[in-house]
Amino acid sequence: MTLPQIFFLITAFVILGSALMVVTTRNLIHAALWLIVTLFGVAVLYALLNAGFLAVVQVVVYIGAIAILFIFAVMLTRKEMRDRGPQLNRGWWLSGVIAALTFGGLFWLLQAWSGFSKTAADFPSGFDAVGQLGNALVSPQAFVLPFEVASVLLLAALVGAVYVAFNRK
Amino acid sequence: MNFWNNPVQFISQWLTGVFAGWGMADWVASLLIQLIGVVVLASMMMVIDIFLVWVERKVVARFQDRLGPNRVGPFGLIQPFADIIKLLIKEDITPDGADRVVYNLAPIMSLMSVLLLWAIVPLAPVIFGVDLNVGALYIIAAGAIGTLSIIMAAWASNNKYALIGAFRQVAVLVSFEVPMIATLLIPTILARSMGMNDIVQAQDVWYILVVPLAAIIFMITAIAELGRTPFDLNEAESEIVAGFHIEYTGMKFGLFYAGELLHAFTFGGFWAILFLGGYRLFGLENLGPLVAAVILFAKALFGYWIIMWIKYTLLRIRIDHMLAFNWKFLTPLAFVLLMVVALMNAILPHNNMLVYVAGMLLSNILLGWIVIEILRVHSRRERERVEGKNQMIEVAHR
Amino acid sequence: MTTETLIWLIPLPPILAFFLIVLFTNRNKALSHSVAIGAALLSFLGAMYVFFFRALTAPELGKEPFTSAINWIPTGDTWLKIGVLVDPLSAVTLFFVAWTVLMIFLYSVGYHNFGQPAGDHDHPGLPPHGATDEHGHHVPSVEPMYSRFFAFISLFAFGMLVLVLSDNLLTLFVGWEIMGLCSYLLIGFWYAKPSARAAAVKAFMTTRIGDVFMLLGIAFLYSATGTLSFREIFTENVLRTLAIIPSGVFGLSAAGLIGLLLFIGTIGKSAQFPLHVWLPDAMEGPTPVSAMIHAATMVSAGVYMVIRVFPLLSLDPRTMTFVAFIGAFTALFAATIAVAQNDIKRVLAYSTISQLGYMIAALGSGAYVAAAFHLVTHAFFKALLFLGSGSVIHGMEHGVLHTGNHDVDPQNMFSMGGLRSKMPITFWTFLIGGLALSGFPVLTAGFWSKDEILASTFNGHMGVFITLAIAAFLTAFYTMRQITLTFLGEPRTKEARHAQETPWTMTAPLVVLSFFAVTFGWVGIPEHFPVLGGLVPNWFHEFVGGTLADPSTALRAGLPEAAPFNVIPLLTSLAVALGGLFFGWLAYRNVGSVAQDRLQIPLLKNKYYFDEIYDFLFIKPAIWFSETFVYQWMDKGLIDGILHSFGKATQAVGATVRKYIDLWFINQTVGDGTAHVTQWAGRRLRPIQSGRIQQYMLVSLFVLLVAASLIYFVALGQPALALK
Amino acid sequence: MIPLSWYLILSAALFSIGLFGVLSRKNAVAILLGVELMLNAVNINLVSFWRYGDVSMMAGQVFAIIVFAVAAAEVAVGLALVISVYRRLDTVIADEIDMMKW
Repeated sequence: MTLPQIFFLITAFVILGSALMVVTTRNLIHAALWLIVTLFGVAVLYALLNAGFLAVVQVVVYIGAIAILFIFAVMLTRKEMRDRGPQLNRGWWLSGVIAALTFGGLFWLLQAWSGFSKTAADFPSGFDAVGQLGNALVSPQAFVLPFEVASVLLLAALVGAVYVAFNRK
Repeated sequence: MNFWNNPVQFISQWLTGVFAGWGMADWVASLLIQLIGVVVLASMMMVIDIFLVWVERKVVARFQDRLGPNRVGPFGLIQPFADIIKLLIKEDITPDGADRVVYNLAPIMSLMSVLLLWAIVPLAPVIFGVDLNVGALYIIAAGAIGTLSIIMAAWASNNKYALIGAFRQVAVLVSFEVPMIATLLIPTILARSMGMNDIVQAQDVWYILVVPLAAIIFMITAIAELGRTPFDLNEAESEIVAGFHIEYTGMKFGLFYAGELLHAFTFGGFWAILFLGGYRLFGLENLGPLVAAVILFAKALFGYWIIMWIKYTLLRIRIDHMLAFNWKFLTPLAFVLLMVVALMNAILPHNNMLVYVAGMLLSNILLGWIVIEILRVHSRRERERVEGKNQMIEVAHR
Repeated sequence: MTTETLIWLIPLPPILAFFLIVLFTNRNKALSHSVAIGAALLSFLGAMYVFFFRALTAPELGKEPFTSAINWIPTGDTWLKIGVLVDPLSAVTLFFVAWTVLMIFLYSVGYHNFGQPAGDHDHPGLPPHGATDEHGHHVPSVEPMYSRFFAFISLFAFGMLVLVLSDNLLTLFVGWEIMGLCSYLLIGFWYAKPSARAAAVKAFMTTRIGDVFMLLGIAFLYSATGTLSFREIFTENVLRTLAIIPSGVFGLSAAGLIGLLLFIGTIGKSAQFPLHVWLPDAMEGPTPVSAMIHAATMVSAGVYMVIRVFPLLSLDPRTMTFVAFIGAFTALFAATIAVAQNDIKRVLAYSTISQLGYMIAALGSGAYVAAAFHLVTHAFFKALLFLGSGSVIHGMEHGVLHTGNHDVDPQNMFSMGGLRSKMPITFWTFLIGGLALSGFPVLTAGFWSKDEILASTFNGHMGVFITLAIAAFLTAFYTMRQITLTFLGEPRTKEARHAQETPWTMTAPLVVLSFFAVTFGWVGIPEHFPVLGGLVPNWFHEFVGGTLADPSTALRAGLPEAAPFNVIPLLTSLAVALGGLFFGWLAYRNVGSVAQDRLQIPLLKNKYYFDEIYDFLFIKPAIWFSETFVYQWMDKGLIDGILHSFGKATQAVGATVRKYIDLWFINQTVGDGTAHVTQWAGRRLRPIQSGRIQQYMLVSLFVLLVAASLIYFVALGQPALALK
Repeated sequence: MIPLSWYLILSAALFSIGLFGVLSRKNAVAILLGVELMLNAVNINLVSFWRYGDVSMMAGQVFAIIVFAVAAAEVAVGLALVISVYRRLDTVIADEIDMMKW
């Protein structure tokens, strides 16, 4: 039981717990806040995986933008501050079953895979992951096209969102 | 390895020795030392924060042609402590209908988001929390948490004014983050790294001389991020009583207040690091890490002073003007500047420093001039349009 | 720079100016006219240099003219060459073209009121109506389309220079057509005036008629000789062969037919008898345009062309006779009309026609040198007269603006009178021009050229001689009438009383041109002339006469040596000139109004009803043909009828197909049947679609799981293979 | 060290939880929250495969970033839709938004 493992377990616990709160809590604002906790945990995981850049981007994009958007949406789409009544469908148990089945199936598939419990070669020292990532994103041999497509997609989404939510009055 | 050359290293080795003497597993020891470091840094910042209260009050007094605190202690130096005591002994109210947990969490997060920033500040070549290789982004990330704290506070205190203030603040933050990121990328391009320490090391010539426009834009966005005048709509007293912290009293409010002050100081510091050469001052930093730290603090205070200067000189801007200013002016300008700098950086020779700096500076000045010209033409057209309208109105009235 | 290069460069500045103005400077009036005039000045300088320092100093220019040619269009194995040619003829033409063009450019600046405020309610396409300046005075307003005008005349100048300098019929024709276009554009310059539009179209159409024949002539010439270059055509054997080949039309020889066709082009261009109708109407254009078209360039282009192809023309006596007849007739006929016109510019227009008739007649009777001489002198004094009349009109418009009574036509001579004192410069220059036109003895250039024509027609072509003499008398008469009505006597209207002198940009050209109108005659004094003869050598005759000094002399009918001196033509010309002038003054010295003018004969006033005749002969039938015959009968009746019958047949077929196949089988059985089935199925399946997204997801996921597991276990067999 | 399996199981669990949220939540916004969870699960997988595979191959991180972009776009559009639906139908309960049925 080494230090990283302890870290991992704590983070994993936080992630799963907060995720459960996200899907179960009645108060939607709380759900959004729990989501933030989850996202933060995921960021920590990235840090554990030596993907510092992704960790920071996770915080910037998810917490800084998406989560706040959620809170806004929740605030804008409610008649009173409190949420009364159950927040789950009548058939929630069925979906629970389905989710459980999915998890089971995934687990079963994974454990059947040979590389399931491999461990990482330790991180090469002086390996500039960020620089590599940057090159990969903009070098024509690598991923410049998907990157550009993603940016176009973002633009389209931006325009579309403005158009859809625009209040014609 | 003596104390004066590398205090942090020195102390940490000494502590490692001590803990080892206590028979501690060394990973525990290292963890402990890390924690100690964090605590020390954070508490140091808070202590500085206390004095910032005094600084702020003195400076604003000078700006407003007053004396400022001068009763308690020499030059009123003890005044902040008196303030703190006052805040501590005030009643700590939590309104009903407030969301208790979130309500109490918000101020802490607000101060936390500021303290987080100091993790990547290089006080000296060898004194820094962590030399993060994505420091520039980290600044934005911490800012995001600040935003979050404001929303939490506003929502939790279940108050319309607070909510409005939060909405405004969030609108401002989310929109002004864009040009801020763009300007953060400019020193990154010049220094070929996002790490704060590298950026400082790369500044043989202060970047404010290389890319003055970027410095200006960063300062503006920083002020917007701080929510200070002229961008202080989140707590515009005359409109929404105190904005998001309307319901807070006592030390919770104190935390917000301290957070704001420290935030300003911190951004002064980042401004200094990104554009004023951080802890570097004509080789003085080589005298020793502590000197370097002092230099950095001096520069940070200078930036802080500029922020205060603007705050106590200008008036508040209307929200729509502000957003228009950001989206229609600042953001395009920032992106154009980013492109220009990248282009010049590719074109100019790196071996000849003089030519490089001169080229950059000229391109900046040229760009600024063009922008001002465009603004002039545009504003003239606007004026004519408005006048024309007024004339028509007059005609209609006749 | 060799002379040839310079010659190549001469036409260039105006076209450059045209494009510059059209593309760039058209917003800025001052810049535009600076560009145009600068270009004109450049061409002028080039032309003068070539004329004085090259053409005059060259020995035997007639034999070795400056010429240079380049390949243009590959025609099979040979090339169609284009090039420049400066022989004595083109040299003198170049001389007067350069002068007049420059003067006219300069004049236009003043004429279009440069520097005056923009009009109160002017708009493009209409003549400026005048503006109100800050003192509330009515002042002339600047032309709205100022730059456009300069662009057009630049293009015009380019066309003329190309025509003059070209060494072959093709480029000559190109310049010719460019000028045709420009005259259309410039006559219709004030396109918002219906009359101007009509005049432009008329001019264009009429000249086109001539041009078509001319093109035919060129084509014939090319097919007959395989070249269009003058130097190559006017060689002995080529001409001889042309003279021999029968053309198969009217029993004319090829040369005769070609000459005839080309000459018809000239008839159109220089407004000879049947096709003269466009020229008077062309007066709708701004005055500089009139001067440009009717004096300096376009009409002279026709004559110039005839002189160019003179060797060809002179090969067939019948053609020559035809030419002579047309010329002489036109001269007389136009002169008679001119007598009865009241519009100052129309008078000049008709006099132009008759003067051109003079030249054509001279050519017809073989005296091409005399024709060239008259061409040059006439260019000068006619340009002078037109510009002078423009100046008069301008002065009158001043008066009109002053009184504000816009019913007064500032071009009507009967509303003028007594302008002598009001506009002295204009008066004196106009007087000089008028005297030159009427061939006032000895002093004026017109006298010498006209005298030479008369002299050269006197022996051999008596009929022509007499006709021309009468025409000369009439010329002098209506000129004096014009001068008297315009300048002498007392002002007939308040406007005339308030007329005033025009700016220097307009008067300076007048002065310059009047100088030439006087002096240019002295270069062509025949040596046997009493007293004056031999004081100055008959330079013009030798110089231009040298043009055709090539071996094929033997072939030509009209020989270029000066006509033997004879006293009768001299006396005649003296008599007609002085007599005409005297009677003109006598008849009109105190005519107060149109009523008292005894020469307002309807027949003459209506120009022998030519427009009406053409209307009846050509236009009406053309309209009938297109409207009634082609449109009503052929198009609607015949063609549409056929088409409609097709349509009906198709409809019938379609109807049957629809009824028996489409409706019954496809629609009812197949179409509706499937639809019913689908509907039935849909009604059964409808409840599945609850519209609740999460239900859909549930179901689809469930199916996915089941399907996946099925695939995994059944299709892939043992799981071990799955992810290995 | 941490074996890859831990990450995979964690992401699988997170995915399932998100799925549960998506399927069972009433509120449309909450459904979107679930979607975010699922996306994060996917990202964890991508990054961990990058880390545990050949580090010099950046595909994992790049795809993670693209997933970020997609997530941002999806949230923007999704929330815009929710808001406009709320404007028109005055509800954000997914089951009540069933105009698309027969």
